Amino acid sequence: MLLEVKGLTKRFGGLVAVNQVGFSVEEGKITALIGPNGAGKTTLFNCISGFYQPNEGEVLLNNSNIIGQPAHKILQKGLARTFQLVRNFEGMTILENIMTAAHVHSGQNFLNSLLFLPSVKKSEKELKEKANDILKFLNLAHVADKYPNEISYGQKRLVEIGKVLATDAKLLLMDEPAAGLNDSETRTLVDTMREIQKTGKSILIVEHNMKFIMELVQKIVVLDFGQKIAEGTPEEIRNNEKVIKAYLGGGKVNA
Amino acid sequence: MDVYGQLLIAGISTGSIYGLIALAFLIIYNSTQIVNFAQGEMVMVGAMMTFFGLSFHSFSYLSTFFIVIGSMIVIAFIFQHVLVKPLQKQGASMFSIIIGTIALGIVLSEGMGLWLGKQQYGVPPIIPNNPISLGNITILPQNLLIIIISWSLVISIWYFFNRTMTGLSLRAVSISTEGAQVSGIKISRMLAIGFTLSAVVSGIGGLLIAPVVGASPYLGLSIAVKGFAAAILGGMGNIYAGMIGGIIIGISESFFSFYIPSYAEAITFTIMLFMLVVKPTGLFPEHS
Amino acid sequence: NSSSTQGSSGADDPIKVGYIGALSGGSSTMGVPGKNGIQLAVDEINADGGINGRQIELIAADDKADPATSATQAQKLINEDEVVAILGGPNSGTVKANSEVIAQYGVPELITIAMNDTLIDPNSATFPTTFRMTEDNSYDIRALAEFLIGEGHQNIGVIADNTAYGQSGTESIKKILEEKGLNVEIAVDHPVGAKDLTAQTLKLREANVDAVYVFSLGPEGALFMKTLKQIDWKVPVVGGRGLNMKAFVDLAGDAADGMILPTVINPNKPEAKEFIEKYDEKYNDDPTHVYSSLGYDSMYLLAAALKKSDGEGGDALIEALESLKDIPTVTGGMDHTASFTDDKHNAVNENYIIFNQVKNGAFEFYTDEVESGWE
Amino acid sequence: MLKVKNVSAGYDGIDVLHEVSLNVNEGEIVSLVGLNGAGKSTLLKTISGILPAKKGDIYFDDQKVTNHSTDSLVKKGMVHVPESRFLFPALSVKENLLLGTAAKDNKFRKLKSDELFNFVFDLFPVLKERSSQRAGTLSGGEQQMLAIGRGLMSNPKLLLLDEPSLGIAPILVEKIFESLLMLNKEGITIFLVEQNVSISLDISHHAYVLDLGKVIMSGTGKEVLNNPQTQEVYLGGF
Amino acid sequence: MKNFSRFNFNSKYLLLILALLFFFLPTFVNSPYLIRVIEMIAIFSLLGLGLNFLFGYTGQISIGHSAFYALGAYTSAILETKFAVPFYIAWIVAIVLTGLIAYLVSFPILKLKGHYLAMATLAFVLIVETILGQWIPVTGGHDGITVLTVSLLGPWIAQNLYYFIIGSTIIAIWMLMNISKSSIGRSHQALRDDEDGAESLGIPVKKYKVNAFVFSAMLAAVAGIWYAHLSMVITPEVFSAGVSIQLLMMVVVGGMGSNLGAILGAIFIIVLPEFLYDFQDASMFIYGSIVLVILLFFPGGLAGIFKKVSKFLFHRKKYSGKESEVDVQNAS
Ligand SMILES: Nc1ncnc2c1ncn2[C@@H]1O[C@H](COP(=O)(O)OP(=O)(O)OP(=O)(O)O)[C@@H](O)[C@H]1O
Ligand SMILES: Nc1ncnc2c1ncn2[C@@H]1O[C@H](COP(=O)(O)OP(=O)(O)OP(=O)(O)O)[C@@H](O)[C@H]1O
Ligand SMILES: CC(C)C[C@H](N)C(=O)O
Ligand SMILES: [Mg+2]
Ligand SMILES: [Mg+2]
Repeated sequence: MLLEVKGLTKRFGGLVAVNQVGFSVEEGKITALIGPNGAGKTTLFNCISGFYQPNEGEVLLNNSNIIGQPAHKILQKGLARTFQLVRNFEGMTILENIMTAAHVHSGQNFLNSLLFLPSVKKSEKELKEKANDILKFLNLAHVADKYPNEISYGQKRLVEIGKVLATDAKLLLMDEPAAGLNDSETRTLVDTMREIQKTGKSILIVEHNMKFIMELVQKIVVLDFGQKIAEGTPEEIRNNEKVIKAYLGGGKVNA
Repeated sequence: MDVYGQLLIAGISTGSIYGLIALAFLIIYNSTQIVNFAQGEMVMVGAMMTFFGLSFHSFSYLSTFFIVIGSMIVIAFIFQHVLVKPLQKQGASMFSIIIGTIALGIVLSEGMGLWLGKQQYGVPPIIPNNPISLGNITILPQNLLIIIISWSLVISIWYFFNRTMTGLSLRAVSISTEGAQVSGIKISRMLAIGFTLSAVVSGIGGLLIAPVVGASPYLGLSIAVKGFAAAILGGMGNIYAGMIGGIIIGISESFFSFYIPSYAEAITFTIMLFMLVVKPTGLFPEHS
Repeated sequence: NSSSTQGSSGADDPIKVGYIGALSGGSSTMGVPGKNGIQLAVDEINADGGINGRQIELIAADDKADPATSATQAQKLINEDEVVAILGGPNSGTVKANSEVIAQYGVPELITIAMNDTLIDPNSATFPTTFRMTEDNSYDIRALAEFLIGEGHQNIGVIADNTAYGQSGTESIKKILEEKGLNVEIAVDHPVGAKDLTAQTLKLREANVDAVYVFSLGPEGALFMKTLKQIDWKVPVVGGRGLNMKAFVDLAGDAADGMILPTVINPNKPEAKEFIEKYDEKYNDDPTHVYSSLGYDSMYLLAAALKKSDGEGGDALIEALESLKDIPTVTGGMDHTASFTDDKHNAVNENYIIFNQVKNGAFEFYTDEVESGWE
Repeated sequence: MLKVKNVSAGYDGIDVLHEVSLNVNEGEIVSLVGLNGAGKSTLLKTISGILPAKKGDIYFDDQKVTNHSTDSLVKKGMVHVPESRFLFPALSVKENLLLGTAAKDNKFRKLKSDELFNFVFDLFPVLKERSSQRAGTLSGGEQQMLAIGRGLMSNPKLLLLDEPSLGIAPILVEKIFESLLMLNKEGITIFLVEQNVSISLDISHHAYVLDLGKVIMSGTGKEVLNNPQTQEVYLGGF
Repeated sequence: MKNFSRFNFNSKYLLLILALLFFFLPTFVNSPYLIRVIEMIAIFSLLGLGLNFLFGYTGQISIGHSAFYALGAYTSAILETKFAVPFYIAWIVAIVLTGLIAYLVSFPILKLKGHYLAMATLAFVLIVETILGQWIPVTGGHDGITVLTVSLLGPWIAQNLYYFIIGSTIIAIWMLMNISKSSIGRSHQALRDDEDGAESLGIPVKKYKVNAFVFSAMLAAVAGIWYAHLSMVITPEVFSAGVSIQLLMMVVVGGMGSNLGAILGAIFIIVLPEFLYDFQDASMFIYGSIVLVILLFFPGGLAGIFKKVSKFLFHRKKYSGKESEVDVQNAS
């Protein structure tokens, strides 16, 4: 099992945002985490990726507990996440944003950069190539030299994905990657995600766009009021009464 | 025992001065997110105008008060329209604006020095300055006045910021100008209110301390440092916090000055550093 | 090494003299009147035919009371402007920084106002060419020590600011008073710009001293006097030179009444009176006339030496300075004259200090019968 | 009620909108659809005065309001709920909502709530529960609700909504659109940008399609929805 | 983004030319004053480069930089004059010790952000200033320490201190130039823009901040060593909080985030006052006004002006081409 979450609990004062949640993500699969607004999905992501300290529970990445480790360490171990609200480095071009995301494994450090050793020069070239490849893959090559505030919201979301790809992480946690995309764009994103999956990555997605989820994922975990209320294949979830009542509603939206 | 009481009173009255300066910092900060490093110079302008009114022209206290308030309104206008607005328009970073306020501070004190001279001037007290005794402890009327006025200002401005629509709008503008815009808040007007209020409070600060420490074009820096420290120690997000920070600093300084005067300031700053490490956004965190 | 290239150029060129002092910032209260006093003297000397026919040109540089700037300015005055001598300003710290540079070039420096004891040492390797118009802190302190003994005080407390002025003053007070058999019971200090001195005052009171020696500048000095009044402690107080500011009496009001403090200008002396009138007519920015008169005297002293060296700088001027004898001054007692020798680089002689007493919020002449001077 | 005539606008010398014209009649729900980057948000920002129009004119209630300040437009009854929400993260939910009423009268009046609160709380009960929580700590969907709620607090005549369903759970999206219909019935005119075209066009009286800054199609909601081109571009694949 | 100009020496050749120019300057110009001014500019450049890296690049404000300047100066001076430590050892100890103190201080202090960090660093320099002024047996109090450069360093080194100062400044520029074109440089900018975002991409934010803090403190220590031996007397005033504020102003006026800007800022702060003497009393007033004008009308600071001018001079065709393009757009 690539990722295992066990008995995870996170409280904010009196509010239990995540309550004894456990589930797992299999290697090479795309798993979805869904649930009503405020169900605790983002909070769960924050606990897994090291941004929050959960009050209870374990998170096992490749069978080792990563709770208590700082976020950058967790990324270096192979788990990357995107943010629900896009956050880019405003002072850099899109290309540089992606290059920065690829920095961790570049082998550059303070000392060798100070002296600009040949290894740094070489790594810079590699970073640039890698970033350009990713931009091409995401159809963003034409905005490479723009600054984040100059591109549209949808493009920003793609840049977010580009960044986690650049980190070389094996497991990608994505918070609402399809938000703000229209159906055809979502369709393209499905293809993109499948491509990503093919490169051997595993993905855990939070998303409210049910067409996207049902089409794409192999397994769904449903949260409500911080608790897991269901887990299963898209087919099972689609027909789960509890889930329909709490989350999916009459189905008009997911036509 | 009366020594401690006396030290306490002294700490509270200097602390109230720091608190008053902190209040001026916090008003601007809570309506624009700007930390005004020219705050000390604004106080200086208040003090120099007090000297100008009372000693230069022998006006009455009332007319001097209006001269001070009038000049502070002018300064607020300059501050907003000549400095902050153009800088914000060009998308300048927070840091550039801070440096801008520092430069404005230089211009204010040097300009004042060119106009009224670079001397240190004495300014007569507002009320007859015969000490009042409370048991074994004595206090100067001027200091009592400082305490009373600065505390009333803090309380009324706190009320304004937290209990009126305009006050809430001011805070909203500082948090997000875009948000304020779409909420229908008239931003330029809010800024004008914030800048003017802060400048007027600084001016009153200058008016109050001039009889204690005199007026000089260069008195700004030292007073601003303490006022800023008070605001930071209290927490920048709360209008009243600076006064509490100021009192803590004042009392600490007062007591350590008694035991180890050479290091009193350094010890006070060290205590503040420790408090900050424990509470990184001040004693009363930005948003409780 | 380059002293031979300094000074003497064409016979008609003006003789350049530099002044380095604080013309902006807090210390400009002293630095600007100092400069104006010098300028007044320069104008008079020039109107009078200058130095053996040559005019004097004063080049003033602002060091903002910053030692680093001061040193750079010294370099500029010497290398670019080629001044023959430099008049030093009011801050001991900056004078210290610039005199090391100046001495390297063998240019004489004549300090106008700064008082630190360690600034003058004709036998030192680092600043053998530094002279001073005014006397040092110790000179003032000796005078006040005699006064305190005369009044029958034994246990003395000291309050001083924590600058170079206050700190070295405190050291000297301790040394001299002990030498004279007095007892410095306690010394406290405070930062410049302090808003409250209650703690320091209480501390002095707890120590049960007979008299207090204040070595701070005007505003804090006044704050101290007001605090004394507030806690109703009637202790005799004497003060240092730095209290000679209008701000002191203005702020202290009647709280400072009775206090004794040293000054350098005696209003009963005709020369002083004349200077005061001339100065106020032209500048009127130095109510106590301490700093302007020191600048004025310094320039006359330098002019006397320049006349001897015939406008020549370097060693000739140093020699000329060291042989100045009995030059009359507007500062100092009734018939005070100044002189240098090769191991006395402080110009003043006995009979320099005058005591003022504060009365009704003003400085009033107290006595010029002051026992004082060098050991 | 709202007329946009030949408006061009953009950023830093680059035009995003090219001579866009459209109409929103009183009492209608009008949708604007288009691909990412087409300029929909830019158009809304230009209408509400956040972004200057470089050319063309905008009329609101038959008054020319081109480049009027946002606050004056809010006062006139035009409220924009932007894509990026622009909440006040450091303020409480309640304070955020109160600020929605800032334009109404800005005297130094005391803060107090009124019946509008109840309206918003009925629509989004969770906001009532969280009324003293800081907006910045709300979940994504809760923030979206708050942004819409704040917009409603000023009792607008015309509501400009930029992707109200963004980040909202399906069950709630339905509820929001039901409420929009209800608001519309109560007389509020709505100009809507929405990616979820199947549902938005369904409730719209009128719709425009924007592509590369130009209006390329318009018609009733149903017409646009059923247009084969729309089907392909916006609903393709599902 | 417009707020942070990132104009840099874009070629090592320019740097090389600069280096050669300054190395041979003393052979052509025989003006000790000019040399001293250049030395002071170089010292302030070292301070500015370090601070700019911390502040313009990493976004960590420091109003306490002169404390490290002081630590370098005092440590070397105390070791050399009071303990007769050979200068080369004293210098190394001064730099390492300053780095160590910066390291220790950075842990609690860098937890703070923005204005809180500003106050903490300001408090730090005020504390250091007090200690320098009050710990008389070691620091000499306000009388300071006299450094007899010639006898401590030997006449040859003392005579050629200029080359040491210029050499170290050139090396510092070169290093920072390297940093700014490497991934490390970008990562520092990233954490400036969004700490959580950077952290989530595996950038050890805390460690990088500490690195930047320590490195810039060490550069300040080098500047302090040079200052002590150049001026031959050090007192607490030289390193006061006011100097820290000036340094900050220098970086912003020069052009935040730009190494070139740090140097132009140093030139500005040292040279401008020299030109303002004629205005005497009004010189500081004019100085403050000029700073305001630069901030208001030249957002990229001096580096921005420099860049524009050089673009105009050297790439005239390209530049005017672009310009007209924009004009057409605006007119349409
Ligand atoms: N720092 C905090 N303090 C208090 N409450 C919080 C905090 N952070 C989150 N919450 C609350 O915890 C609950 C879970 O939030 P979370 O962001 O995890 O929801 P979510 O499932 O991601 O919802 P959405 O789909 O709307 O993004 C929400 O009700 C939210 O208001
Ligand atoms: N602040 C800005 N500065 C420069 N260009 C911008 C800015 N904001 C948006 N743009 C550009 O304007 C174009 C239109 O953007 P806009 O946000 O209006 O699109 P949209 O139709 O709302 O797209 P989406 O569906 O992704 O929200 C995009 O190409 C974008 O790159
Ligand atoms: C008070 C002044 C006459 C003395 C001067 N401040 C000094 O440093 O010596
Ligand atoms: Mg969420
Ligand atoms: Mg949009």
